[in-house]
Amino acid sequence: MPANHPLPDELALFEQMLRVRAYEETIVAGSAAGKVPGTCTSVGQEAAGVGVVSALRAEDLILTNHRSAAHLLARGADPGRLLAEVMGRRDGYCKGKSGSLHISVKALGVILTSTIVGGELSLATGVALSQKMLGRPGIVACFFGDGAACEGIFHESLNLAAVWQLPVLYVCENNQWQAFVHRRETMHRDHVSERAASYGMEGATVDGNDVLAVQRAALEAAERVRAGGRPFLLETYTYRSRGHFEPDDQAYVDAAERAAWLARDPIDLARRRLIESGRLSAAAADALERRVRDHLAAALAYAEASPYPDAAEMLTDVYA
Amino acid sequence: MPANHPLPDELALFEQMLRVRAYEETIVAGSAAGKVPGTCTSVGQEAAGVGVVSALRAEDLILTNHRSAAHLLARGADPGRLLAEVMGRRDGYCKGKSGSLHISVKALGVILTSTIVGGELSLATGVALSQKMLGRPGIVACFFGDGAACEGIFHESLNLAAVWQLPVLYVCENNQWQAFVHRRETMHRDHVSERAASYGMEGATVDGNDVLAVQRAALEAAERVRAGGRPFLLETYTYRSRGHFEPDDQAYVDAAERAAWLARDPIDLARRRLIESGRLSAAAADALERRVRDHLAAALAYAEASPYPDAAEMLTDVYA
Amino acid sequence: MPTLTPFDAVGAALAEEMRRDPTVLVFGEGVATKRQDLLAEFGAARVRNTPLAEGIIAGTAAGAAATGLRPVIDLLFAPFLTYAMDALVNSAGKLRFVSGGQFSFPLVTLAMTGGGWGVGAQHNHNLEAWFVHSPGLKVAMPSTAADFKGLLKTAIRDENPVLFFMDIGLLYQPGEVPAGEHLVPFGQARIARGGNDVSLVSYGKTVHHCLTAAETLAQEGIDAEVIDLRSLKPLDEAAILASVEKTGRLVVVHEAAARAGLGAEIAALAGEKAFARLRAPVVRLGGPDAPAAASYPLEQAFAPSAEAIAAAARRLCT
Amino acid sequence: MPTLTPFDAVGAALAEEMRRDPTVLVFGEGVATKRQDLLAEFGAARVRNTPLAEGIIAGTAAGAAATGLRPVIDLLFAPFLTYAMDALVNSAGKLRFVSGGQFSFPLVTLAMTGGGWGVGAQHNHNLEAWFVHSPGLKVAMPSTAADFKGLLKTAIRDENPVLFFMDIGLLYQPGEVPAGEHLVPFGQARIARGGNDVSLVSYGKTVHHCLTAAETLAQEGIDAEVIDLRSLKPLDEAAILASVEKTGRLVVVHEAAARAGLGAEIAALAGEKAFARLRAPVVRLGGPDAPAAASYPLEQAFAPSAEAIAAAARRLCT
Ligand SMILES: Cc1ncc(C[n+]2csc(CCOP(=O)(O)OP(=O)(O)O)c2C)c(N)n1
Ligand SMILES: Cc1ncc(C[n+]2csc(CCOP(=O)(O)OP(=O)(O)O)c2C)c(N)n1
Ligand SMILES: [Mg+2]
Ligand SMILES: [Mg+2]
Repeated sequence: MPANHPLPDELALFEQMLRVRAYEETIVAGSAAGKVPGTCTSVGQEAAGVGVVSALRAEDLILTNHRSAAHLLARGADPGRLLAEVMGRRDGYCKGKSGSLHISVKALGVILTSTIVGGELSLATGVALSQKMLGRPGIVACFFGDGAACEGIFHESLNLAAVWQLPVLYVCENNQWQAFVHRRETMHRDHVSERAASYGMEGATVDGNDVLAVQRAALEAAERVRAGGRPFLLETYTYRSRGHFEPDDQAYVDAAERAAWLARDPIDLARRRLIESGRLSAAAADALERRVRDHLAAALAYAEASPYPDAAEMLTDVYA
Repeated sequence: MPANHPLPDELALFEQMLRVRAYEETIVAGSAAGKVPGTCTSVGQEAAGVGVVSALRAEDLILTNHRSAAHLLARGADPGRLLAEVMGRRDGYCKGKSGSLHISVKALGVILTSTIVGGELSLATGVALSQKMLGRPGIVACFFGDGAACEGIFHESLNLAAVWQLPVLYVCENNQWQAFVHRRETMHRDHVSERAASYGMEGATVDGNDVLAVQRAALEAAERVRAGGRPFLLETYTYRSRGHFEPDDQAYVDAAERAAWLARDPIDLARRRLIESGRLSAAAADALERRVRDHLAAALAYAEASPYPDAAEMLTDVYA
Repeated sequence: MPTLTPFDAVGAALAEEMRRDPTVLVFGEGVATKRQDLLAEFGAARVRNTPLAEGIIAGTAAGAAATGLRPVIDLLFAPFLTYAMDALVNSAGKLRFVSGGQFSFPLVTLAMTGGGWGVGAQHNHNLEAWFVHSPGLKVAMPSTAADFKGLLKTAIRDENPVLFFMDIGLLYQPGEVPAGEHLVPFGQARIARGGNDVSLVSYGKTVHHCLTAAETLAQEGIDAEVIDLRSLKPLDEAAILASVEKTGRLVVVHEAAARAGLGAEIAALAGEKAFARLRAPVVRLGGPDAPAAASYPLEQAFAPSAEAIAAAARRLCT
Repeated sequence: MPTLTPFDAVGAALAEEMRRDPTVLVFGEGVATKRQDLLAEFGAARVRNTPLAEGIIAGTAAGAAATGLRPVIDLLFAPFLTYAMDALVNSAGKLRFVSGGQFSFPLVTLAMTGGGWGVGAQHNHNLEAWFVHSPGLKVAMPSTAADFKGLLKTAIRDENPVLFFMDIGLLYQPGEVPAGEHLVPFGQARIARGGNDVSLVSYGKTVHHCLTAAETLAQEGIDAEVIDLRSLKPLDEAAILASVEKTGRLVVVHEAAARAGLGAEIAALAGEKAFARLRAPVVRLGGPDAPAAASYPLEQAFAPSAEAIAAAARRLCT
């Protein structure tokens, strides 16, 4: 289990976000070169993912969705093994059986990446039930998108967690898009967190591009879940910068909306703040970025060196 | 199509409620005698059902759930053909193929009785889409229970109706119970109508045992749907007096809760009010009740005389 | 041996397993109301009513199973499984494989199936073949009170997701049930009646129809073997093939629709692996390719009758 | 003849039918974004994006179909159908019967299936057999660009709910497609290649694997007939049986899991109705009873290869 406490500070968060960005860019480049399968990248949502995960404790458990890189990396997953999994190689966290879209890492408390939209909401209540009934200390963080909030299972999951008083921190990364459909075409309200009240649950929305604000909001929300043994719905309001799935020309995206959000890139914001506050020089920031990139290059080499599983492997792990 | 306008007045509503009660008691007695299959009766919910249906127009369409007798009868369905259907006989509205739980009557605009909890919510949006796209005047009334409001399809249906601006009058008969589970075990809020806001929809709750109040609330709600072309969530707060399914000893029901609600029986309330206002004498009320009962006895005889369908019938109507 | 209805045999299996293993729990719509004895003994944390929401009931079971509990869920009637297919098929059935073996999913889903109550097509629909066709799941369907208990205990101890189908027509008919530890392993069919001339392979209620048919046939000098599959996945191929090797004739019987039903799988198996021994066409008897009738007498006609089974077997033998 | 990808053939079929019949409309998650040409021609009322909610997409289609519209819905990948099973099976499939014929349900559900993108088990799962086993539904799965168009047009005009499965591996491979009115009826298989020695019966992508196998076999003096089923429900029993009557040998091939798959139905049919003519065991080739692999090269191995088909046919013929 990773020791997520003491709490990662602004600099540590910045580095984590850089790592997520570098990881995604590695996939983007590899995918353009035909070496890596395309995925749903978390570019633009690094603060939302890293900020919340930084507020969790080692004993907490995570379920997430197809846009999970920030959660996995912030949790301490090794980029090399992640890339190996994305590429369906034997050294991936799931022996290459998941591919990019369903990665779990039991040792890190990552129970599920669901590529069925809503799958993470479906299982989260049960994971929390285990925590509660087996007397384990950790809470359950369940990450999902604004699109998933339209699925019936969202309703069923939140209602059950409220009624059974399960320790779930629901985190909706509202990134304005649901594949090729804008959020506005699918719901009348701007904020998913407003739905919490329907279930007698507390909810809040935070600027998902400000990593410190996210961390703060998540700490507070997690504390309420921990103390009250009750669910909480936190919405991180953010933006999916690179489109749905690599490659995506985003021809369908409103250019003004996109430009406005890109101007609030979470990594730029953090970097600027660190430099303005004097905690980091521009040169040191550049150096850090280079170091992270080098690390990722090594990770990619590791993944590429990993063989595909044997065909026979495809018939194992079906039954326990 | 029945002419539901001019609006049924207090006396007409009383008579309709008597008919529903007599119909259900016919089934209860027949079921105890082994002649009629047990069903989910609407005893105790006559005002909720009759009141709303009385506020609809002939061109409006209805979808309902397993507890549908009040809706069907108030809409003008013939008790004899209904009983024949409940008993699986050839002269039932569905040729005996539905049985008690899925009765539809196209000629009366009753599109569906769903015995899948939530099935009526699932189809209502589509029926309303037809009304809207084909330029038909009628709105769609969709009746469902507090239990159905826990199903994911409730969430999906209301959200879609709101986003697509579909003319659906959602009517939740909150009768406190969901088969053998009390509403309190399944939701934190007392009122399902509070959930309307989540979808950017209007909602309201009305005393479901006061037939005039229900009619008034339904008229207003239907008017908003009609005028705005937007959905509305009306909750009729009421009670399921006879248990879930015949027979049901209700051993699991809190006696005080039940007694309190029985003291507010909707038919007693209406009768008392009619007599107190001088619109009806006790003797006339008794005579009316007898007439309704006699009518039901004839209906039962009709149903019993109807033969079972041929076995060959069971292979027809599968495909169009 | 004590006599119990299958409904009570299920209760006994649940009670014994909950006593044995504190991680076993049961939940569903009305379970706590319906099984007051379990509630009294094991308390409200382990015997739970749920909201009316099959999707999250099954999803919760999957999540709990992956992390240390052994849930049994009651989804009532088989058609209601349609609301829980994602959790059962995409999650419980696939996530062990997809995780590379990191998680397992020991959960049991109870569902009533078959005709008997005259409640029509949205309550009566036999769906077991769907789950046999889906990876990572196991499927059981008992025909005797003893097997209701013994198979359910096995299901609860299994590390994998099990669909446990309960034939409504059998659920309240008492039968002998061994007290205490009684485990019926998966993948082992039961020879309900030995015979040499024709194999009648079935499961659930129609096993009894096969036995009745076998008696009729015996009076005509035809010696039918009746095989009760009990677990549909894993399937006891060896027992089926051994019987067909012996008799050379096969009638497969179930209440579910014949078209693309489990009978097709069994007929195909025999046609592939016992081809040389088959002396006559393999006959499938199953429900019609139509929604179930509501009228009680017509509903009964959905399941192949003893007469129809005897007639089919007779044709093969003459 | 113009050349189109199946994706565009589907677009052409939609456009033609929407032009012909103003009650046809199409909706789904991203349909309006993905089919900009349809949106431009027919407007936002008839080409709709939806919220991410498969259950209500399918339910809305059922309700609309019952009351005068002819919806086509796009549920994307077959595993997502698990969220829509109630609407498709309990409503669209049963409510005509249950209503005694008062309503009909002319709706088409599009779903992509099969391997080809390496996206793993929650996107790649072939479920067509579930729907063949369910009453009141029809099921189509084309293998050529022309049939994508012709079968879809037929599906849209059908008065019943149709599941229309689109093999991902074929969707972007161009083929000849007749312009304008081109209707392929349901229930009529296509003889993709005539032959006398062995029948290869298949649908979707593996039809092409069968054709490749047939070429290999031809060089060895084995004359294989390849049958492309095209519609799985109704099934062209006559074509299958006629071919088996002629060849006496049958290999059934599909990418879906072999266990309780459609191949079992076809093998059972042959074993029942062409028993006397069968000269060898009926062989089924299908996917393994396991979730689909994500690794691209391994995913490819899920569908029976031309080599495996040829080997199976060879064994039967020698
Ligand atoms: C049940 C299901 N339906 C549809 C899809 C296809 N799909 C994958 S991601 C996605 C959009 C999800 O939107 P959201 O939940 O907002 O997450 P985001 O991609 O924006 O992070 C869709 C439609 C799916 N994977 N699962
Ligand atoms: C999908 C589904 N799940 C469960 C059932 C079994 N069932 C029938 S009615 C009922 C309770 C419904 O409660 P509610 O919606 O409040 O309606 P009420 O019976 O109170 O009128 C249940 C659980 C069902 N018919 N369908
Ligand atoms: Mg989103
Ligand atoms: Mg209720």
